[in-house]
Amino acid sequence: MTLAVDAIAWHQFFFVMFALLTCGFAVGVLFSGNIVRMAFYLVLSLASSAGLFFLAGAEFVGAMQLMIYVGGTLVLLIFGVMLTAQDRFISLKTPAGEWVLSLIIGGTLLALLLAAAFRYEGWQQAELGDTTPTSSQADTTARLGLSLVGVRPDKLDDSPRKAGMSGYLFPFIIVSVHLLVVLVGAAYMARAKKRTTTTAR
Amino acid sequence: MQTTLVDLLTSAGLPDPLAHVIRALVPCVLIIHLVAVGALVFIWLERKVSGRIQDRLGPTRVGGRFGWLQTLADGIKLIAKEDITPGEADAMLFRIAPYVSFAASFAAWLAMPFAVGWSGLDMNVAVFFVLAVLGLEVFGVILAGYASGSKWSLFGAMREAAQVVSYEVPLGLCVVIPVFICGTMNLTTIGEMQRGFATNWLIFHDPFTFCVFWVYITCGVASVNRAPFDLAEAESELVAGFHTEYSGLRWSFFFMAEYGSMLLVSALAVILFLGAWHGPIPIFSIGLGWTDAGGILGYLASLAGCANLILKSSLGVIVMIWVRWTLPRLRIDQVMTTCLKYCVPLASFCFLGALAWQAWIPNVTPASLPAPFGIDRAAIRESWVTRAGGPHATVSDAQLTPQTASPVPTTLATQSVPDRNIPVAGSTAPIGREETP
Amino acid sequence: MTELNLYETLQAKFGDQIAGANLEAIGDSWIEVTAAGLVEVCHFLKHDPNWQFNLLNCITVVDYFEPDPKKAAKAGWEPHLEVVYHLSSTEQKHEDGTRFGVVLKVMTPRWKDDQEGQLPEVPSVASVWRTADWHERETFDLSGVIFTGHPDLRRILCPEDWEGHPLRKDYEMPLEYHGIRGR
Amino acid sequence: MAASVADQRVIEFDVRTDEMLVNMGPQHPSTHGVLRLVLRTDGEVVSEVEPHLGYLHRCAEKIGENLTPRQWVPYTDRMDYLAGMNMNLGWALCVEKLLDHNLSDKAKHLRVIIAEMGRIASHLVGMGAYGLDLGTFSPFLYAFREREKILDLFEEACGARLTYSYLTPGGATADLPEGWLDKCSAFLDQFEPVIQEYHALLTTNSIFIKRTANIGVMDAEMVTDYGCTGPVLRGSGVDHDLRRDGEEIYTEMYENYAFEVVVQKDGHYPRDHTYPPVPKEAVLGDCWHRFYVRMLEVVQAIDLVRQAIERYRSADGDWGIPIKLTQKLPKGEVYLETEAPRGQMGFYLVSDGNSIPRRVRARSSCFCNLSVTSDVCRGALLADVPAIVGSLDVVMGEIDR
Repeated sequence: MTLAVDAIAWHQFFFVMFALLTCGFAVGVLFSGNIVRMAFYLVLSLASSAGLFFLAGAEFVGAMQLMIYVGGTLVLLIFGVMLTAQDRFISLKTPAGEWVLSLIIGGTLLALLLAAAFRYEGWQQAELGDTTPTSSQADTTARLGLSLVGVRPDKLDDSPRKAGMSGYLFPFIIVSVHLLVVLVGAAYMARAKKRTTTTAR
Repeated sequence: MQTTLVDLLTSAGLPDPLAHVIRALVPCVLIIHLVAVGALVFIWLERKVSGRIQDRLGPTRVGGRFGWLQTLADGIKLIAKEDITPGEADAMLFRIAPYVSFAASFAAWLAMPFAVGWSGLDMNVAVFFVLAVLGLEVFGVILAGYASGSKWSLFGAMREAAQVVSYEVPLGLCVVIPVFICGTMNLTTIGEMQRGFATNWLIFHDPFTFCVFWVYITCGVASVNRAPFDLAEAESELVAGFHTEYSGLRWSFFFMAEYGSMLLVSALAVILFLGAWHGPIPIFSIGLGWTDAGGILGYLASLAGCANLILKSSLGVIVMIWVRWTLPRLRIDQVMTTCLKYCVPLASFCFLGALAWQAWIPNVTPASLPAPFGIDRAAIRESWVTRAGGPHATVSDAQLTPQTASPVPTTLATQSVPDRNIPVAGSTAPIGREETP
Repeated sequence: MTELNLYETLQAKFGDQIAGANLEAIGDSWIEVTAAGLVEVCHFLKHDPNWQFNLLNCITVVDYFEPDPKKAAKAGWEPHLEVVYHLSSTEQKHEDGTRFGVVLKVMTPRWKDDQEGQLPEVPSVASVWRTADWHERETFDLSGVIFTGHPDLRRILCPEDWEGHPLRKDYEMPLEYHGIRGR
Repeated sequence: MAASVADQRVIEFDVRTDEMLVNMGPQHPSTHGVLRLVLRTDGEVVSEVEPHLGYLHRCAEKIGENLTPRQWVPYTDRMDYLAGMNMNLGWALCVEKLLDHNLSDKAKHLRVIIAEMGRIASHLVGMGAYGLDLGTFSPFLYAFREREKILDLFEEACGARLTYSYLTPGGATADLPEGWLDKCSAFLDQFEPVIQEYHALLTTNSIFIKRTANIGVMDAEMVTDYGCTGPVLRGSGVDHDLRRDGEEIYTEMYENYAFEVVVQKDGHYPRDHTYPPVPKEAVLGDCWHRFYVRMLEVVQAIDLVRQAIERYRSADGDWGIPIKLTQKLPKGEVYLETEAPRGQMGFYLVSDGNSIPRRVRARSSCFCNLSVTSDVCRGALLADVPAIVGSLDVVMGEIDR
């Protein structure tokens, strides 16, 4: 007694589910009025995109997305929202004129992306067959770690002298120093200005 | 070729998708049981231990001699209680918050191994995944505090968020040390590396890991909001912090999330530092030699390992309960200073120390004992550099990944863990993706 | 160091501000001070090196009033209020080490220039002892004496919108208060 | 897509943190009673504290103007309901001073035993409740375990566990039953080592020291200026204890008893017992010192009770027959203060010749002790406010009368 459809393509099923969730909540961010709900929809949208990464077998990037985006940036975002919202549920109304403008810009951008996507032949005939999940045991982390440290594991068979050199160490360092400067700047601007404490009586 | 659970089911005539669903459900149900029953047991245990500490008995009457059904009775009461949503609350967020908190604390269990192969998903980045998901739990608390609409819960939520976010830094630092000592983030490998006598445990590996174990315990207790760091529900100041407005089942979800993550933090401590599923004396692996014999004996050895791990993490939870009922609470700024002025510097100092120790005094553990996998740590480290450096890698990729000693597919053997071929030591397998059968 | 030479020093220093004393009474003897000179006397008693009354123990108002006229006739005093200040010192003690305290009294009429409802006024000593702040608020609240110069004179024990001053002899319990039946 | 917030100017560049009026409602009913603190805070730092009183106001003084002194005794032990015996003692001595009624030695020693046992019980509650305010629950239960034993002893003596009305003007309502003294000294012997446990639990606990040392510091001048008395006064180094420098009629009860006032004089406390040393962070006059003075007073009370028990056994005379219910009071007024556990409890009795007094006034020690909070808590952190108010050890029954 086998069901009519013999095998549900699990890979496709979860892919579509996560994709729908991500886009759905992203649109939710646009349309919801309450600022805290916006932040929460953003959390769910990014979390489901992390799900996409896990589905694709890239666990390291998925965990990275969870930790840095959802666990870090959005916690700060929600902190910011809670600290500055004057009356708790500040609701932002976007006037009609700006809806039209945004639709136009968004529409053109979408069209551009779609056109570019479908010109790439690799996707033209995505055959349904390949449903076996990529093995999650490929040691994604070792190679990533090495390339971050400056050794290029995928360029090992180059000429011996240059074998595996010119990793991503330099850009990685530049980005982290840049982030440090930004953080110090933000902390400096947000420092509590000395307010004269109001003497009670 | 191992017969996986799915083949078992399909051969029994189940349609293929249903078999997959059941195979996916088995680990989830087991983990839910662990967290739910764990919470049930630990709530009862907390009342008993705190009773003993305060020179009284704790629950004695409900359901038998030691009142062990007390928590079940509380659970039923909580389910029967009315779930009130306060008037000023933002209804949707108010309802979602406890589930976010519980989901985060439960999802982290997915990557926790209980014995070799006995884990929801034997991920290569298990430690990183657990830390990432642990960070999500703070969302449930922030949303709860914010959506309850009352000034007090907002205070509780702000304090809690500040504390948990700031304690993730030292927690991350402490967890990195066992990771780079074992050379991998895969919890099963880390567990297997501590096979053998207790001296092989990572806590005794070098003085820095010993000191970092205690820093980890402090940060773990703080990031789970227990004991001297439980600012969020400081009764004397903020009534009950973020979950003041909750009642009934929603409140019990927060409670379960707390006990779930409490057990999680202590289980992580056990796996990383206290020889995960290995007893102090290796009866099964060396004494009886069951772990490597397949079949029922291997299964029993894994069962004993699982019991070992659960026992050790319960001891960790008991210590947390014991600390909670003896120490007064710290002020919020004292909590922050302990984190930034004591935990972070100490953790980073131990990090450097362990790094130096690892570089100059490798392989201190007695060589006589069979190192895990027949490869000792030094070999693993060289493989990193040599393999990356040139083609003549001695140790192939596949060997790096943990071998499942017991070939028999245990119920928990996950399909997603591919059937690793066990290459003869020393044979060089081609680099890149190993061939799946 | 006894009440006697304290009374003499006060009279010498303040003359007519001290309106009399009763040093042989059963129980405690007291010194009567006029309302006008109260603050200086208190300031002197607190800051003078050989008296140093730095503890104001308590401020009380005793209401001398007899509701039914028969007893009022033979009571021997006509209706008035007495504001009583008990002072003591942590430094100065009697020779045998026992507590050296002094009682100051200020006599005021029951109502300000005898109109019913006008509360009598006494200068506030909150500037001398900060504990007087709450004591005077309580006395105002329960016995109805206005302390002029008090930083924040409002009721402390009874609710803000309570009428009447309960410890007055002619006080009538209100019939109801916010719907709660009084009598 | 610029979202237009109501009015751009509202959110200035410097994010203005507006102050919140936060209402720290009634603390644990069992410990502080119905005390309401209105705090003005901007998050963590408290800029203004305003205690609101009167929730437990029963106007005992108005009732006192219609009852004879002996009938008013039950009202006194409902003022500081954690130390009922000491309240009764204060009122009894006040009436006896007016009547000039002197007691036999036996009655005086009985009163010392009962008063000091009441002090131990009251300080135990103070210690346990202070642990609760700082977040630890166990010391509260340890304290109440010992206090229950004292309440059992009191129940044997006068039949009540909280509102005793035992020490009445003229003596006491009944003599101590047979074997009571042996039970009492047995209790003291087993209680003394337990105090070391409390020191380990709280006094020398590093987190307790972090939460209390150098917090809510009050110098001697401020303490006397606000009229604070008792452990709060002695915690700031003022050497003043009414058992030694009180009224004549009160200090003769403690005549030739060997006891030293518990106050830190030039750096250290009277040291004839093994006490934990003062931590270096603790400043004289902070919460830690007030707590420490209470703990040392418990030990001092144990010594006093032991001496009183021997004297009571060898003393002669009756245990003090109470005065007649409608005893005629002479015309005159009297004010007497006694050293209650929480401070100096004063009673002022004005009588004009008949058996019902003209005015009865109870001066509450906690009333003045609490009045200091708005000055001490200005600028403190939110979590310090319960630590400071807890160290003042106030009981609302006595404040509101």
